[in-house]
Amino acid sequence: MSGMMSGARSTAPIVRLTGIAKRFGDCHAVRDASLEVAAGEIHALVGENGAGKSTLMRILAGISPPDAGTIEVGGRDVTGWTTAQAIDASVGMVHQHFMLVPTLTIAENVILGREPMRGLAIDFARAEREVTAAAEKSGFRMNVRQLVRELSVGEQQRVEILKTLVRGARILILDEPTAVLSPPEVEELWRVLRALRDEGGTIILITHKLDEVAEISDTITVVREGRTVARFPTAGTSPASIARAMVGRDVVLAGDATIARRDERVVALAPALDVRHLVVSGEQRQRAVNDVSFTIQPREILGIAGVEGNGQSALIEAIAGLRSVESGEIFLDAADVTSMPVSDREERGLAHIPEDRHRRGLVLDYSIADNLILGRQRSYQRRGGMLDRTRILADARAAIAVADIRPSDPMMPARALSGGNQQKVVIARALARETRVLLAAQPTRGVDVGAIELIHARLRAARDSGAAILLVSAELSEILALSDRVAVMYGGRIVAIVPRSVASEEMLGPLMTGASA
Amino acid sequence: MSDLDATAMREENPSTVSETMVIVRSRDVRNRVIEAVLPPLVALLVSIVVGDLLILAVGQSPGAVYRLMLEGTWGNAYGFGQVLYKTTTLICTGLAVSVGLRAGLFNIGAEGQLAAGGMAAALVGLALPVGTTAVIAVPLGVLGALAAGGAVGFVPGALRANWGAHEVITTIMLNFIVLAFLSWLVSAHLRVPETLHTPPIHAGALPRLSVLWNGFHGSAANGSILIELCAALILGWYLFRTRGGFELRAVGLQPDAAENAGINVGRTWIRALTLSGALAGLGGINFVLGYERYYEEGFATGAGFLGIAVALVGRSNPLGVVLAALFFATLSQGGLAINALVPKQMVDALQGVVILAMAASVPEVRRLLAQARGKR
Amino acid sequence: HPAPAAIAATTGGLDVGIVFDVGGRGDKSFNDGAYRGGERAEQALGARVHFIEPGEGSDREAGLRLLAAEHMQLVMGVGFIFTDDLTALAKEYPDTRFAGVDYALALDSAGKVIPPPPNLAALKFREEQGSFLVGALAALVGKSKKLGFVGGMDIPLIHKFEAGYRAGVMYVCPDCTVIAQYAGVTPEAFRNPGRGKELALSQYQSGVNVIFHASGSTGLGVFEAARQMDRLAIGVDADQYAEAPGHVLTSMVKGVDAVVLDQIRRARDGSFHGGVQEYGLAEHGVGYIYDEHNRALIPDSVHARVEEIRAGIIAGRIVVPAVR
Amino acid sequence: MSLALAFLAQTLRIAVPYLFAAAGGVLAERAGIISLTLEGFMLGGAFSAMLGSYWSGSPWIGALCGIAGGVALALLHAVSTIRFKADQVVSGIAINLLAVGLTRYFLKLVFDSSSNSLRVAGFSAGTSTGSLIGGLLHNPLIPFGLLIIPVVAWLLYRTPFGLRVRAVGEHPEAATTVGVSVKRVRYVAVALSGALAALGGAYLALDQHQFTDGMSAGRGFIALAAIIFGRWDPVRAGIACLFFAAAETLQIQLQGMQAIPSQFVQMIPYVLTIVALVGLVGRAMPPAALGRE
Ligand SMILES: Nc1ncnc2c1ncn2[C@@H]1O[C@H](COP(=O)(O)OP(=O)(O)OP(=O)(O)O)[C@@H](O)[C@H]1O
Ligand SMILES: Nc1ncnc2c1ncn2[C@@H]1O[C@H](COP(=O)(O)OP(=O)(O)OP(=O)(O)O)[C@@H](O)[C@H]1O
Ligand SMILES: [Mg+2]
Ligand SMILES: [Mg+2]
Repeated sequence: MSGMMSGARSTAPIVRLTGIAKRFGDCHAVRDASLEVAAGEIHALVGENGAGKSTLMRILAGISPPDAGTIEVGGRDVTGWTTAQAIDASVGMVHQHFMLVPTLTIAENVILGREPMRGLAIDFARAEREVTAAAEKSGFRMNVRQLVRELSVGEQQRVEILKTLVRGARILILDEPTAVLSPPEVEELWRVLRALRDEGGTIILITHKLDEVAEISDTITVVREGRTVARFPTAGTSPASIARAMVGRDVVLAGDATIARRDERVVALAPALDVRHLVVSGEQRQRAVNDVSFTIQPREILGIAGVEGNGQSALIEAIAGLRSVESGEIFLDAADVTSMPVSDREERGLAHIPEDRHRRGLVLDYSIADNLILGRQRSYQRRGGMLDRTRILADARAAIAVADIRPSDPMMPARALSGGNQQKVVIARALARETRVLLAAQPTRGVDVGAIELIHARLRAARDSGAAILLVSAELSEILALSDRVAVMYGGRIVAIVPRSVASEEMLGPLMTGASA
Repeated sequence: MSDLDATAMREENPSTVSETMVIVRSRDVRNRVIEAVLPPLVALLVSIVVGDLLILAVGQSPGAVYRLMLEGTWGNAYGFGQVLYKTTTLICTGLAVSVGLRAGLFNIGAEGQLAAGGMAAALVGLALPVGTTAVIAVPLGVLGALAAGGAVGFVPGALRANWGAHEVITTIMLNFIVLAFLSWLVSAHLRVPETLHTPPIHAGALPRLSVLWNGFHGSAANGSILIELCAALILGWYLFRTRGGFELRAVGLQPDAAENAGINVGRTWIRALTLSGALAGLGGINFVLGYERYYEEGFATGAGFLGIAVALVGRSNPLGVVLAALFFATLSQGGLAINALVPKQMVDALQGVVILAMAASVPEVRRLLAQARGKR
Repeated sequence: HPAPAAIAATTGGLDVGIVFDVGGRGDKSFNDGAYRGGERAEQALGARVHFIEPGEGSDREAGLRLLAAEHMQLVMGVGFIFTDDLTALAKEYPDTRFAGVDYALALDSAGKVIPPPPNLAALKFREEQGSFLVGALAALVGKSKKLGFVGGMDIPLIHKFEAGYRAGVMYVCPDCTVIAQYAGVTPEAFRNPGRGKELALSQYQSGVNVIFHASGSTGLGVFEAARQMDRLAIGVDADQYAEAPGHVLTSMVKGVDAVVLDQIRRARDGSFHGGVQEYGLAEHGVGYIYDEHNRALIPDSVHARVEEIRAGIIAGRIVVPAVR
Repeated sequence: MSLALAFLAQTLRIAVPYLFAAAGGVLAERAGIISLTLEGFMLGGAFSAMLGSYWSGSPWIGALCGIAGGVALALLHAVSTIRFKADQVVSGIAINLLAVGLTRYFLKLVFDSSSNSLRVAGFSAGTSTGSLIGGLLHNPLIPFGLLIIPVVAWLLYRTPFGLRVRAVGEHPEAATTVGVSVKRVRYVAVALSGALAALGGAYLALDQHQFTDGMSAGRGFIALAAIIFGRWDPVRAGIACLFFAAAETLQIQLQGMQAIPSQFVQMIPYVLTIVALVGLVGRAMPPAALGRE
């Protein structure tokens, strides 16, 4: 298999994984993966959802032991080491899902596991001093006494990186670090990573964003179905060719502006969704949504760009009926739904793709079929309260076929699906009945390119068949690819609404970080 | 502590496996059977070993003790009747706790609800004219028991839905309150001098099972077991076949997702705890309409707590609850049978051992099966 | 027929079955009294006594039934809680002798006592009479106008103790007050010594010098409080002097052991008869302890006065109320 | 002693077992293990403390044995939930039943009694004058009980172990990734909860100089209520314990007056709890990983 790998570099690799395999029950997460990373490089690891990237890196970081294969770091065989040993050997990992304790402060999170002591107690003064110093050294500004749950996602990520740096990480693994960042934050991250590399650090980066791969990395390794199938230097490759190596076929990339866009029409229809002076209180901040007004026409997608934590979630939840409104009104097809329960809004054609599919989107222990009818169970009710199981299964089979949900067994519990397929279930359900207004929050988060393609196509189709869509996404490229108009949300307010034709990354980026238009 | 509840029950089989038309591979069937059968066997084995130790500690022969236990429970009609009688109450409290767990709520108040149900059945019986036929009196008593238990269950439901007051605390507190209130009712209004019970009911009540078969003669087993079995069937149907059950389980498994789907979570909690209370209350007819024909203070003691064990061992599944109730009733009656050789307190300890072994072996067996599956 | 589960078959001799109340053996109270009575019968009369400790409600009947089916010469239930079970079984087994300690008499609609079946001896103690005596004693010794009472579960049976005690206090000291408190309203109230101790401590601290308890194991906490505060307490059912030597003024004893022995003897002699049998002061069924242990606590004059009252009750000159 | 002082002293005495159990329970719950077991730990602690004192004649050795008994039950719970991944609620119920059964069984075996042990050496040996300080120092476990809350708060908020407990109960994966052994932290936390709750039980037994069947009488559940009431913070939970104890004292004091039926007086602490829960506390947020692996 090493034949697949391109010739070794002149310098000895600082990380060498050979023939790694890892199984979870029936699932061969990693079958036969080998990886060589040179010291002082930024090495990108790419592959479809479920290819085994995260698992492979978790093995390298000592979080779980491999079933087979060897791990060498700095020429030393460290197969089967523990997290603590990995940390001691300067291997640090920033996880796809942040490994931060939200109820602890920044300082507490950073020192967890190696607390400075004074007598029997923790020396908090010293801890705070040291963490602050380390943060400043990396160019992060933060109040280390702040609770992590009060931080924005970007800030949380900085804490994650800080955690590894304070532990002296020289080999830093980042698992999809940019999925939740705004463009300026991404730039900031690249700055930190490059600085680290320039000091001799080694970085392994997992990402689904191929333009990023092209921008930042030195070397690329492609993972497919648990195997490392290709490795090549970044210079001279294109996102399209990387995508081909990942999926094994050509893919239409969302970032490409080549997508056929429909005409910019002057629409004079009555708005399907009309939000007026909406104020919603948040958990921490007093006003998560502060005097927000906008309308969306049928057959229109309004994309809301913005860094996470600026009120998008509260806005969507308020419109969906999951959060109470302080003041202002919400009209659905001219009917005031401001204080209607969720079910009545759904009756009127409101559908919701929630941002957190595990918590809000799915009942993980229900089957795919049951998840597909969740919310519409009334329409499957026969006399006497019985559910019509035959019809539920038949409809589920149809929906599974249309949405390309894999595996296609409708009785499979949703828990057993990969994240991408879970998202397909959520979207299939949202679009299953006639939709007047669709709220789509982060519809492709953490989903691979193939699935993104499919999800985008479905959203466009829904729009074209008459739905008004409110799209919230942290991916600016996604907003730009789908929206007819783009709004930017910052600090609970909508700071700008512009037609797609005038919107660009350069224009929106500063707005997202609070710079006035 | 909201996870007392949510995690308490994970649905193992996605709804209505029976209706799936999926081609189930025979290996899966075998594994499912192993998963269902092995843990109880392990639990039995462990409890037998612990039981042996306890028996040997008093210098008796385990074989003799176990034989005696079997003879006193399943070995003769009377003992079996007693087992059935105890099963009946446990089915109800077990079902009650199960409904709560399915909705993600932990009802520790089954004892108070059971007592309230019994009192209501007695009050209905006392209010009816002497000699009212059972055909009228029993349904009315059943309704009374359901209503009273449901009312007691409603309170923590409403407190949780409207004020976020955690049901574990409120149900524990309500137990004390309800029992005190019932004690006041008896002592201030209904007491028969020098006793702890109300006057006997002279309206019709449930026949003892000895009417059907003489062998049960003298045992407390009575017609209410049929009512409770019906309740279990109806509950199973409700939970797994109806829209209401679909919503209730969704709320229990993932309240946020249920809310997102337009299900009113608070109302579902209220519905679930009211139903839970009603089921526990229904258990009151076993003692009041079926056995002694009066309400007696303390008749419910311990049944609520054991109901939790029954629900958990029965995996919150109505059929499982019936079997678990039968098992715990057998243990309890067995304690009486072996009293001459070994202190009956032994079975109290064994109940704990069984539950512990069961709780530990279920995930362990599942893990080992998954491991074995991977090896292939 | 009920199965012969736990009892070996018997041939000839005197076989007696006794089913205990919930507290069971070792309650240092009337279950132990019944046990002692049974033991004495084994020694003195050569009886074979089978004891059963039931668990929950339906076990009581089951236990009695087990014994009845074994053709015991006498089946006894210890505690008022057995009343209905005994009545039913006595009718079902007319050839078996039954006895119920603390048997509760039922009244018909006209308020008249319904007599128990002829093969059932309803053994009743006049606890209020004994309580009256210890109440008088407490008031005479107490050096305080406040007297205390700690009950277990708040139920009529315990009210009987309270009523007699209260009347006894008032008889010798009309301007005294009795603070009566109960540990709870569930059967747990009979085995919560922690609660008993706190109740007693608060009574002692409010100026009470003597507390009479009728609360099962809960009363053990009362004795602890008496030790701690160096005050006096009065035991119940059995002589509880040993629980807190020097602090137990006396005990209101019920002669459960004597009565059990007596019934077993009658069963052997053939002089057993059903019906209500009351054991008051006159029958030595109840009484109070006055012996070498507590003599120092009770002045002779007080002892004489109490004996005088006792004679008055036996003679009917003093009528003791049984309800509050 | 003045009425107010008597009230205070009684409240503190009644609070001691609650404080021990709640202090232990907070540790276990913050580490993610549900403390439905406190009742069983208390009962087991009471019994083994009595047994230790009975055999050794020393209440101090009794208290140590009490701790050992509580830790033994706690380790059983820990092994079943952590090693075998048993459902924590199921295992907790089982531990409680086991504690009831084993104490009854051995009570019968050792003392041939279904109700009580013999009298053993305990702490409140002599007589006390009844002054507040005297009354509270009378039994050394009382000052211990009052001190345990600050100690646990210090442990939880100031020491590495406490930091790890808080992390493990909130986000175990995060703790794992920085090399903290979730299992080890949880084992220790549960064992500590067993030790502390058992001390609460030991207080009951050694204060009474004997063991009585079921003598914990639901106090473990009240302690759990206090933990939830105190939103999983040791100091607030301690205050909640005092609140419950005060309500119970009030109930005892009011009962002497006989104005209302005693049943209604008995309800007071429980009604107050519900009222306070509805009115004051609002929605409680448990540790995020409570009850989960
Ligand atoms: N209980 C389970 N039973 C079977 N498989 C499971 C179970 N839990 C997780 N899995 C496996 O884990 C995967 C889901 O994990 P995860 O959400 O991380 O997927 P992913 O591959 O990372 O996809 P995405 O990036 O879209 O989230 C599924 O592919 C599924 O096979
Ligand atoms: N804890 C687990 N239990 C069961 N299966 C798992 C587990 N973790 C990972 N897997 C399985 O391993 C496969 C690889 O998962 P992994 O998270 O490594 O994929 P990935 O390449 O990181 O995907 P993504 O790009 O979606 O993050 C998944 O499809 C999943 O089925
Ligand atoms: Mg991944
Ligand atoms: Mg993923």
